[in-house]
Amino acid sequence: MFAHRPRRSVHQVRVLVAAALLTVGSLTACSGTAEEGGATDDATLTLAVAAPPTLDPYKANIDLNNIPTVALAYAPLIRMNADRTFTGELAESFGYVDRQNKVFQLKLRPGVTFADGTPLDAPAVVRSLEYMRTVSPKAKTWAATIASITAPDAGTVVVTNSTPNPVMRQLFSQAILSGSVVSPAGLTDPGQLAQRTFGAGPYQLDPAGTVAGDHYTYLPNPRYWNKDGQHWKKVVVRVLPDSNATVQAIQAGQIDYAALNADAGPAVVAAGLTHITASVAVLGMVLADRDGTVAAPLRDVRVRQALNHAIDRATIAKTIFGEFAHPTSQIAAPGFDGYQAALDDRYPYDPDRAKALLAEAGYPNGFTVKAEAHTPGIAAVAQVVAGQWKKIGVTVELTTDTQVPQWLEHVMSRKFPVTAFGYGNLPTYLSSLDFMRPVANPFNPYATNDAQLRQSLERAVAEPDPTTQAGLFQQAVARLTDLAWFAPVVRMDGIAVTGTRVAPLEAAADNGLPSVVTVRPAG
Amino acid sequence: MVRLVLRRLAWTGPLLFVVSVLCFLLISLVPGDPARTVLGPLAPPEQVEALHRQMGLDRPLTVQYLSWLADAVHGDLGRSVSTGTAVAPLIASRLAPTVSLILLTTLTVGVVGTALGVLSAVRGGPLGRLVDVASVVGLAVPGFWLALVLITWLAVRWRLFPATGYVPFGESPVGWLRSLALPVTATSLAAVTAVAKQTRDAMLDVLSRDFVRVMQANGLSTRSIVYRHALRTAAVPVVALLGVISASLLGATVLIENIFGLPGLGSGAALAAAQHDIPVLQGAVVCYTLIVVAIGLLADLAQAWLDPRVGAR
Amino acid sequence: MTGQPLLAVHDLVVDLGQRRTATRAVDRVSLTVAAGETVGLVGESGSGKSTIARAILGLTPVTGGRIAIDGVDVTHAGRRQRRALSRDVQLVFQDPFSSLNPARRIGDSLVEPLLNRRGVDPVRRRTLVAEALGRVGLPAEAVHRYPGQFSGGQRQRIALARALVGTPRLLVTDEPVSALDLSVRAQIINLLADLQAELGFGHLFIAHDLAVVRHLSHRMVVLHQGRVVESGDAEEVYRRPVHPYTRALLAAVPVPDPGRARAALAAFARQPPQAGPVPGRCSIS
Amino acid sequence: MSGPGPASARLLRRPLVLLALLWLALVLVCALHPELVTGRDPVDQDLPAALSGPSAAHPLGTDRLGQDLLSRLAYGAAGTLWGVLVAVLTATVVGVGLGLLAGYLGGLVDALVGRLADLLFALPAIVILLVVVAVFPGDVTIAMLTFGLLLSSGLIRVVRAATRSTREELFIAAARLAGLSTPQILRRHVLPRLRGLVIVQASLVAAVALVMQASLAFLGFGPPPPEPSWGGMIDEARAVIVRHPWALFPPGLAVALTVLSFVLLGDAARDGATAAWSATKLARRRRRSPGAGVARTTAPAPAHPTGSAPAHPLGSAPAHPALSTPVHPVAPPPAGTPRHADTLLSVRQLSVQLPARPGRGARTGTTVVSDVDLDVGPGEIVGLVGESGCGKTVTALSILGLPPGDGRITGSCHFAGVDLVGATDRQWRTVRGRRIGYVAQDPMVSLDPTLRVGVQLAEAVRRHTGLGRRPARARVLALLRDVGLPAPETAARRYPHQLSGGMAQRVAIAFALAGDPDLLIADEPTTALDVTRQAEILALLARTSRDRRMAVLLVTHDLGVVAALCDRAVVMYAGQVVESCPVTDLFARPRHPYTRGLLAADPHRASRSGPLPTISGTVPAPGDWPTGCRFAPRCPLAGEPCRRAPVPLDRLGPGHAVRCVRPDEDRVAA
Repeated sequence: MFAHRPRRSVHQVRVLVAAALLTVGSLTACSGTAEEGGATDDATLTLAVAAPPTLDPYKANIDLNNIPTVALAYAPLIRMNADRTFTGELAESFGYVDRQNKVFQLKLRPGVTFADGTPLDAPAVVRSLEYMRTVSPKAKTWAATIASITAPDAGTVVVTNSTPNPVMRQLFSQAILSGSVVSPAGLTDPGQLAQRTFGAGPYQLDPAGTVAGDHYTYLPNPRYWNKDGQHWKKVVVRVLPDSNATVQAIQAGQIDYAALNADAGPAVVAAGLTHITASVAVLGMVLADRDGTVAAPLRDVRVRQALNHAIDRATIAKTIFGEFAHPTSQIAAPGFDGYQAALDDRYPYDPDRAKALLAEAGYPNGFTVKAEAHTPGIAAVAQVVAGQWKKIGVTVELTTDTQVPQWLEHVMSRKFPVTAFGYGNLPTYLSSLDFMRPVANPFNPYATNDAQLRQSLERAVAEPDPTTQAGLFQQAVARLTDLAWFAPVVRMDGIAVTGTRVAPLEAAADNGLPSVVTVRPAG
Repeated sequence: MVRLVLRRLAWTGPLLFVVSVLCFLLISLVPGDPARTVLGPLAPPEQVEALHRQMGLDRPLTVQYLSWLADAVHGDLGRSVSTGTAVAPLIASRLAPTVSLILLTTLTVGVVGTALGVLSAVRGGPLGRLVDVASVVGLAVPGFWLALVLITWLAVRWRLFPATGYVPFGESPVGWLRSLALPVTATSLAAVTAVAKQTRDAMLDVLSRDFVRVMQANGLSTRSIVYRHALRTAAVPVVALLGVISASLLGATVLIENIFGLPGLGSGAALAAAQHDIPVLQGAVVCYTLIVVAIGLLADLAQAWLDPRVGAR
Repeated sequence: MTGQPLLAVHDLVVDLGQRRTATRAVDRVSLTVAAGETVGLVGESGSGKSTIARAILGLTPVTGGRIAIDGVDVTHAGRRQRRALSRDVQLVFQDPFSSLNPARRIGDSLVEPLLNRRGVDPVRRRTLVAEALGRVGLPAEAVHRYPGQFSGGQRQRIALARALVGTPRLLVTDEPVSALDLSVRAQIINLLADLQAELGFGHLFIAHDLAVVRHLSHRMVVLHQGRVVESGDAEEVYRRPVHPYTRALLAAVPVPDPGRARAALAAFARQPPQAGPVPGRCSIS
Repeated sequence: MSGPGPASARLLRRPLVLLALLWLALVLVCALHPELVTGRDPVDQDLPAALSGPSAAHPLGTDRLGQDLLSRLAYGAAGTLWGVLVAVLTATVVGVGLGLLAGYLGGLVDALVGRLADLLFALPAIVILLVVVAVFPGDVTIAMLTFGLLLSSGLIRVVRAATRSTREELFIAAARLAGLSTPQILRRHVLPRLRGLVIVQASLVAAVALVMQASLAFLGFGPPPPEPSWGGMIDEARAVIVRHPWALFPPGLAVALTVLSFVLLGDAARDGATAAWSATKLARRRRRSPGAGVARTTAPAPAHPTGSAPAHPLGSAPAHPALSTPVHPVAPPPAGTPRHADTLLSVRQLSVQLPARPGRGARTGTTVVSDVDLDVGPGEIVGLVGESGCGKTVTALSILGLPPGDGRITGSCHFAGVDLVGATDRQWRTVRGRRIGYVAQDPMVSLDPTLRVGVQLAEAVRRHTGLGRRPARARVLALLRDVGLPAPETAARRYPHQLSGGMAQRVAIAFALAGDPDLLIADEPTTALDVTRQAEILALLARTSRDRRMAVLLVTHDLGVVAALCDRAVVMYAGQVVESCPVTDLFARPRHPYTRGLLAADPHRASRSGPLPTISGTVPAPGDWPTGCRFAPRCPLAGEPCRRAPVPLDRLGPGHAVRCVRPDEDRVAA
């Protein structure tokens, strides 16, 4: 990424941080009373994102830059709540109608129209979702199982999967951005989706108040079905690439709300700003060349485990992220099905053990390995890890990329046996699609295969009972962690920072940050 | 003087052509696919391929350039590949902050720099030494570094000025001035000292010329000699320097607009470069070049007005 | 003065400036200089006298006419021929301050005419330079010094030494004494006369001061607006000018004699000479 | 006037230059052997000490990974210097090469190169660089190569201009006439002259390149993170700016100090390289107009894309001398003979001492005029005669209270009842222009080049007469008619550069006459003119003096001019008056050997045959004056008494005074 400095935002590199899980509904609207000062009037909410957002809800990757703008203009079919339960938004009711997690049915809320006045009915939803299947970056992975989308009647949509897919609820929620419904008017020429909004959300883009790449102005959608969900007369989304600038702007009262990454945390604390946090992503290293294609030592599981033991996670968490990260050895996050608390400390910091394991594997003097990192946020972690590995004799030749295409090219080139990663917290099924299948992708470039792992996953996917299913996913994650395909370092927080003109946000446990549509004026 | 203007303008066309060709070539060297950039790293290759074709990127480079050129001649600079909006209005919407920044900085530099230079030339002593020192120190302090320091203290600690953002003049002239105060300060420090130094040297040079002595000897007032006669002559090289400075400010604006979050041409160009948005970048470069030409023309005219010998050449 | 003259300029025409805005600086000027002879070229600024010098030396392109040195046509001599010619023809400029590179030692400047000459080794060069300096009355150790360390008169001596170090057969001097103080001027004038007597070169002497020209020259050519208006024996022209312009020129020069000078000035004030172009050429040879 | 050798030695003694050198040496050591400066590895992480301020373990503190800032600065120096080197080399090679080519060859090449320079200048450098770093990520060399290329436009222009002006120099023509080939001329004459200029430009390029490199690294296009770079460090500091602003300063100061050192050194090196040039320039100016000679000469400021003028050495910042009123000591009681009652101007014992200016050519407190006595009666034309350097112009300007440099005037100078030595500004206001007018030598530079003639004259008229705009204009036209301009209206609309020399001098005289003065001081008013123009101006001066009953003090070196115009003459030699007498006496009965020598050497008076009588030797420079008779070393009559002690100015008879031990020994000089 260019001059809008990639730095501190893991998201900018579109690392699929499925961050903002919404807390919705229960909060009653309450129009703010005046408070003097500030650059804008009280009925205006100004928020900052780190990079220019993609306005097309389906082309948008799940990152913090896109979530606010999509959420403002597009209502999802299903809303995921803070406690990871689901309530209907544009769909009144929904659920699997078979026992294999294959057929998913949605009953639409009657009488809802898009902002442009078109009625929101089943054919419109089908058309919108079909568009999603063609353009969404997730279509080929997470939505690949979808075989057909039909509209038996004006109020019903049925999605049929060819193989079991247990995460249809998430998929059609605001969390994954695939459940946003686009008006047929917008789909006649999808190109306009990049410049205007065609949703049924609480706000709509005001092109006159917008300079692409710098700021985007949203005005209330007069046809929004839920009047209680509109708290502002105007919402301005400003692009502020630098998190320090954002912190400073919030301090100076120019920005009311921003979702920042953990590494901005110490600055937020130092500035004394009101904030809440939620775990959003795992950062660490991908020990990618598990077959030893270019780095023979990595074929030995003991070597990979040694590398895990050599990481002083607690110190990294504290130094780089302050209180905004937790050491972990697994890629699953609490609140998600595959998570087991015990796995967080699967590989305690133990350099001696690491050395011993290396010696056992035949590398008593260590070895040298090439590694790749991108964006300063992740690169900082990679740098520290490299420094710590050096102590057990493993020398890392670190290449740091600054641009997405370059990163992608490097990662997929299979020239780097080790890469750094950041990955948003997701249901284990979704992350398994990226991490655990023998399909080459940025998190498994060498397409490593493990039969046992695949078996656990296949069983889990088809399991209709949530508890049994979670147990199976936990097995998979445990297997993955034992294999040490990764060297996760920390689970980091996202930080929602608010200025004085908005009401304090409600802490959202560890389930992601509240959506921007829930931000209300200070009362 | 008319010939001067015509000569400049005649050169503008070829200049724009060469500049745009050069940029086009350079940009085409940038690795990666704009279609990929638009769709994101995880988009499937077929999609990327389709968009690639749709954007006309599969055509030969010369064809791409010529079609751009044909449209550009008619004032159509194409559409942004990342947002799909027309480039010309996009650039127009970003022009105001940049032009404001350049104008205010040039004004500040011209007024403050010249005043300091004249004062130090006439008064000499400590002030003269100060200008000498400042001119070197000013050059040495990187503007972007100064900007960071200014933000940290003046905007964040003491809250004297906004740390970021731009208020259009039409919305609030005071807000406009406040929003530009720190950026202008950061960009003008080096230039102020350079202009002060140049003014001082030019003034000292002019003041040692025969005509100044003749005027003194024939009893003209010191004030008139300094401000009416000497300054006018000394202003010629100063104006030339100011022209160069304002033109070079365009470079500084990229950094400063980024740091201060100004929605200007510089941050737009940087953004476009990041997104591989060739039409926007091309448009920005054309716009930049036009501004440089305009500044050069203004500087020439000012010099010709100040010194008739310049215009006669 | 037997046979062909050392320098023969015939119908020389020189236009200066760009093609469209060119002005005729020299208009069909003819003159000759024989070996051992000094010919004075007189005129006011803009009369074309310096242009003639530059044309002879190839510093200015010639529009028309012919310049021959020793019978050889050098009107359009190429670079190589010019370089060979530098052996035979040398020029001394008016300004002794800018005709020597201030950043180079005297020795460096003086050696230049010998640099590209075959058969002159460095030792011989040093000897020649020292000889040349001695000839103009400067000590040999002057080679180590910079022009800035010399007075105007000394610098003009150095310039003379440089011109003569390669023993040219024709010396062109462009106002060599007009920038000098009176007391020094006489020294240089005498030096020029002495050197010519010693070395026997032909000398085209360009000046605006008729008295100086008369003193040094055998013959005199008076230029006005690029044309020769009068030429002849120097003393003769000075004493009995025929052309009105020559007369006006002579009348305009204040003579250091209060009586004559005042009378001349009074006469001048009553009737200034015509300023327009001179009709026709009334050169008397 | 010293050669380059001593000049460079002098530079080293300047403390700031020394400091700059030391700093750059330190940076260079860091670049080559950083381990000598710091024992720490730049990527060693001391996590517990992250973001700490200066301490014993970390002299400059740490960054957020606990890496040692001093170590990172030291190890970052190599990349920084390398980038600067690449940019400087590129800019210099391209700039000097193309500039030389364009300047020396001219014509089509010049036009093409000029266009190229325009193009390079018009390109938005940073956008181009952003594209370049996108094409070659992390490659500092190529980025700086490109930047050097872009920056070369400034060098091209400067070198081209300098080459052009050098090519016009006579010594280039002389070298060509000496048979040197073009490469020889370039090597021997042009390149050395460019040296100073190129050094300054290169130092500026270095400074700008360093800042640009830091900017790029700051934007994230420097060497990738583990590798230290100064701009990257500022970027890293920016990331923690809220928590730990201190981290901003070590890299910021390193950049600033290095840039500062480049500029200072470039400046100093320029001064060293151009010492010989400046010396000559100084001398040249001095000769033409002694007043300007002692003033600072300023190098032309090269235009530069980054918009910085060349900096001058620190610590030399004189006010312009002309504008600060010199402090005069209390004038000693007037010596010599009492003044005539009808004397308009009476100068007694006037001495002028120039202050010491180290390194500026003039010696410590040089006396340039000593004990000048001079009288001018109403309507009288007095010639002040002498060769260059004798002090005649200094005397004339000192009468007007405007000695060159910060000259200190002693003695007295009574004009219409006021002693001008020590006159207040208020008194001067009633004298300059209104009672005394002044005409300078070169008319082309004695008028403000930027204003129309009429406007300038009107200003003087209004200032002196208090007339309104319209009457002033009428008076201007009258003045122009008075000085013999046939079409005053046309002339008034002209700019000075549109006038011929003779016309310009007439305008200059009109300017001096604007206040209807009683005395006109004319400093070599005809020297720059052709003889016919000279005669016109002399006639004009004579007529004006007669018509207005205006006295004229005419400074000249030309005895003919004195003869034509003056009633009396005052001959100066080496800062003194050596003879003062009516003009008729001067030519008929000169008493001083110098006067006689001058007259004899004049070819107008000499006979055609035989050599001219000469005065041997040269005029001694101020400061080298002998203690006895200053003419003694050149005087054919000088004896022991002449050399022993200063010789007084003796009055021989009415109106004739001479400074000679034996003025009556009439020997034939010729």
